[in-house]
Amino acid sequence: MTLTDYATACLLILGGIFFLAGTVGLLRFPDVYTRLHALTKADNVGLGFIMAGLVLQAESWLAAGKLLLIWLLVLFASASVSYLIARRALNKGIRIWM
Amino acid sequence: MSHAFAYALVGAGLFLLGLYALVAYAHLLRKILALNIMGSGVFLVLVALAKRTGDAEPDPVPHAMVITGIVVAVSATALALALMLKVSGKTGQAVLPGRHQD
Amino acid sequence: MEAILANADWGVIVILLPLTGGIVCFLWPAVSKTAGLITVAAVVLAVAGLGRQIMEHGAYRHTVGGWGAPLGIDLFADGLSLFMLIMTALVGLGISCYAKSYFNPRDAVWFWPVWLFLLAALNALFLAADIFNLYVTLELTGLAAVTLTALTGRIDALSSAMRYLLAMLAGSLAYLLGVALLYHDSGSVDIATLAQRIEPNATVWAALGLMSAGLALKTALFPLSFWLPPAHASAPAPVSALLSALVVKASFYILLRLWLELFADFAEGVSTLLGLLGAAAILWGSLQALRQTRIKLLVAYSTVAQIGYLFLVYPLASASSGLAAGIAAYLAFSHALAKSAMFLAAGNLMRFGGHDRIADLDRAVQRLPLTVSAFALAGVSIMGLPPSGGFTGKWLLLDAAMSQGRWDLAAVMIIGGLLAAGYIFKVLGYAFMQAKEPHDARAVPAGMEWAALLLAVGSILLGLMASEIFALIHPDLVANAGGAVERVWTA
Amino acid sequence: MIQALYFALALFLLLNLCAGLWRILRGPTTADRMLAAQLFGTTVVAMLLLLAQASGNPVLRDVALVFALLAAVTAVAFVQRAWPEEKESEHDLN
Amino acid sequence: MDVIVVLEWAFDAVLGLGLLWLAWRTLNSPDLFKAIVLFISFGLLMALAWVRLNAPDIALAEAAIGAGLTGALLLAALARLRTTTDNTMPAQLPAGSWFQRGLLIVLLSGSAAGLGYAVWILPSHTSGLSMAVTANLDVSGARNPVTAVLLNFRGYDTMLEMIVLLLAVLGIWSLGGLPPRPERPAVAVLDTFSRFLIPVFILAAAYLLWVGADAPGGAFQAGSVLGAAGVLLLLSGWRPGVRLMQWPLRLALTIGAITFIILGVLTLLYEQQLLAYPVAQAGRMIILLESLATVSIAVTLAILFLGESPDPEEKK
Repeated sequence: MTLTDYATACLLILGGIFFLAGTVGLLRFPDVYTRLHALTKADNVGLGFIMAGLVLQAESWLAAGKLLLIWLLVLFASASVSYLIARRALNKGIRIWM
Repeated sequence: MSHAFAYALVGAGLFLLGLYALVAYAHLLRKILALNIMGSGVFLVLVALAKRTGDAEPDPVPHAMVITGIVVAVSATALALALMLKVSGKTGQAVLPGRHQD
Repeated sequence: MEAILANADWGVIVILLPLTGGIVCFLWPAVSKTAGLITVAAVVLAVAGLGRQIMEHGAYRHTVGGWGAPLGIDLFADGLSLFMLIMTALVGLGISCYAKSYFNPRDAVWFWPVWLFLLAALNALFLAADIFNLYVTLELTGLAAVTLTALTGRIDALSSAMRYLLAMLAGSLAYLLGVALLYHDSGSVDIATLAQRIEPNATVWAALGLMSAGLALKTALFPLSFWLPPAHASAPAPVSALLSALVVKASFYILLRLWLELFADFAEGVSTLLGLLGAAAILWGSLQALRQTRIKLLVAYSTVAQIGYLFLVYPLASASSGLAAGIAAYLAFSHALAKSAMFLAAGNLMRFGGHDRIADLDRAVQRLPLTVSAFALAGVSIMGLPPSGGFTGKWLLLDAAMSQGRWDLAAVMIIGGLLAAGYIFKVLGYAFMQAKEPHDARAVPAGMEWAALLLAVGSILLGLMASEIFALIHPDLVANAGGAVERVWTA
Repeated sequence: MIQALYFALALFLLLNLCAGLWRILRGPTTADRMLAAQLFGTTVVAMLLLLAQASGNPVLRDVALVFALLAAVTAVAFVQRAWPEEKESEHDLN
Repeated sequence: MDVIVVLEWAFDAVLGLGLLWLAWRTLNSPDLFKAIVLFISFGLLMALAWVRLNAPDIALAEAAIGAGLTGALLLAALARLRTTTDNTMPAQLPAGSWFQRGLLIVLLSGSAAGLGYAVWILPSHTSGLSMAVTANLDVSGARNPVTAVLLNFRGYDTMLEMIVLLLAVLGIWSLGGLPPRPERPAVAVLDTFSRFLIPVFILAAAYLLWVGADAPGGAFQAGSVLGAAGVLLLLSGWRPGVRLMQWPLRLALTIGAITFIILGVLTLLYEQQLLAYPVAQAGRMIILLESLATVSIAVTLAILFLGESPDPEEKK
């Protein structure tokens, strides 16, 4: 278990924790908007940590680049989709939890 | 090796689950979902049993069959959905008329 | 020129021609009617060419892609498939001539490409020697048939097309699961290779059960025939003729082919069950037909009954499966000719009276002599009166039943014939009488009447020329249990 | 050892996904159900990358790429097409 | 390391049970929208199952079609369904009496036992046709065995599949006008989102098509990804110009099938066998077939999502 393996292990576990946080947030939060927040948190940071861990293990620059591209795509997609859902939810009258 | 048999049994289970729902429920959208699940079950059986080649590469022939099967299934689903919309457009209900009398 | 014609690869041409025709009709809607007719005529000639080759050199085998049986796909045509190809071509030609003047321009644009793809699918199905390829052609036939059924856009057509599509997809998936089990049991999907490697174990029994159930559902065998009458009755007349005469026979042909080459020697239980269901279909279908008040529903239930006759072949085939296949093919051909003539005649009567209620046909005999005589001639063949093709087929079946001492099946056949006479004469009776409120007659194009009459005369001629036709489906030409055929000629 | 961690994490994410299913079942508003489906898309991308590393098969990264691309299409279809017109029923506003 | 074996077994167990449980919940959940979302999640788990069964080609196809298209199709259909049906009929109404359903359950569990036993007694180690495929792989013109089987060994099946796709489009167009679609004003973010993402889709599809000869990928996967791009375009309000909708669209729909037929006729004339590619040009022919098939599949899947016939004259 070299140094990079340890680093990868830590990053992966951190990513896992954030995914757990996202799911717990999804289950526990009271209304759509807060769940949206929890969900994007899981996407961006959780996946980001897992990506960082795997980039260390990647066998070539091409693979590392592909991992980064995947992460950017997920970031871009989840940001736009959360905005769209929130906007539609708001003008459909789902009240914000006070 | 028995991974293959586990997934094959899951596939057979999906096929029978879908068959039950296809016959038991009246709503057309549910029947279409049931057909999709039956299709996934059959494809799972095909591919799972192709993995009985030990650690060598699995048998590519069922894989080719399943790829064409997936594309055919989605086009049949699209036709079924269009037909369902026409039926519900004309009769006001997404259910096969006369299904309940007989 | 003669040499090129002699050894041209007719089997492949019979499939590619309607495919190209269908694509041309789709790309060029304006020219679809003429292109459709030319293609169907060309297919008839191609089938004739294939027929001549098979008669001279024996069974036809074409290895697609040059890879050979287990890896690649083979096209194979013996006497049985040639017989079915001739049936499809001739009945298809008659129906195409009828459809030329039946459809309004907006429906014709969709009818012709889909009908040509259906013709290509049927030809590919009768030539296929690979069970997964049979699944693909079944799917193609089913989708085309459903599209044609829903062509009129009326409520009953749409809902029966929906029920037909669901039944068709479920049947195909059951068949595909059977293919999966057979492939994973013996490592090949080619029928000839399977025939050598199969030995009766639980997997093959499960596959046999699944495939028979799926194909019985698609052939509308009695308990699974809930979808056929509404679909065949509500479709436009030429389409219901196509469905009853050809599409239903396709899945029957596959079941016969599989039973003939793979499951014949260890499937006694299944054959008695199929025979039982066939007998029940004859009785139930004929009784239902008697109760109908609309011609098209009556003729559709008559299809359910006549399919029962086809399934009687299984229990009686213990003597020699080659002969049994010949009888089944002959019965299928005579039913195809007679039933398509009936549906076309029913279409004429609907065009003439604006409805197809049997009670008020209103002197149809005086005003539509050709159509009613076509219906009558077709009725003769359905009832099985000499000299029609139906009579010869049923007589051979009756003879086989009596020689094997199956008095129960013989009795069912005779009762079926009487009931058939019942519902045919019911329609003909009303055709002579005057309806309660007489209505003016709308003109029926001559081409449509002559198409119906020619098909009906064909079913009678089939009976008269029985001996030459049987030379085609001679036992030594039909692939028997071992998958071997005495005279094989590899293209 | 690191191989075991990949599989352990993949299993953990799969259990995460199953837990998220509960939100689909209970989710009062249709938006909640769609959210859960969106989270599953990302979780599957993460699992695919872990399995790619665990089984040493780089092709799974292409699968993850396609998933990342397509996760949004279903959600957009939901937003643009499938959101029912009528006001969300009363129990949605908890 | 037996830890890995245990973890793999745990993963497969959770995945298998998850699939069965999701399928059961999808089929009898009272609310149809919940059923569709559960079905979309079922598609995601199926993609994982394909990955576990070492079938990356199918995982790609399932990802592109399951995540991209089937979900969007079902959601669009549900939206249109709501505009036509008065939801008096509860979606949960089973057909037939409880006795019939009880009989059905008994029958199905019996056949489940039979089917399970039939699968269980299959030989545990067999290679099926993989030996024959690897033996002929270098002659087939493609190094990826699945592409070789799809385009060369069983190319005839694929030709008929292209016709099946064409028939589905013909079926939908012949049905004529579908009930009106709830049209939403396009959102600014959605425009920038799709405008940025479409080039990435096209790039990914080109990559999948090119890599298909040697690694998992190929016509069906690339076509599905492009089809999903088309769906995204249609969702963000883009409609093809009317002039484009006449014969150019029909040509695009049939280009795949036409190439198959032309190649079939050529090989029939020169090699005496249908679709028997000469070894030298086999690779080039497969690439040609794949790229044109990708175009047809993509346009077909997008048109399937669009629904009604784009031709201006409407059916009754």
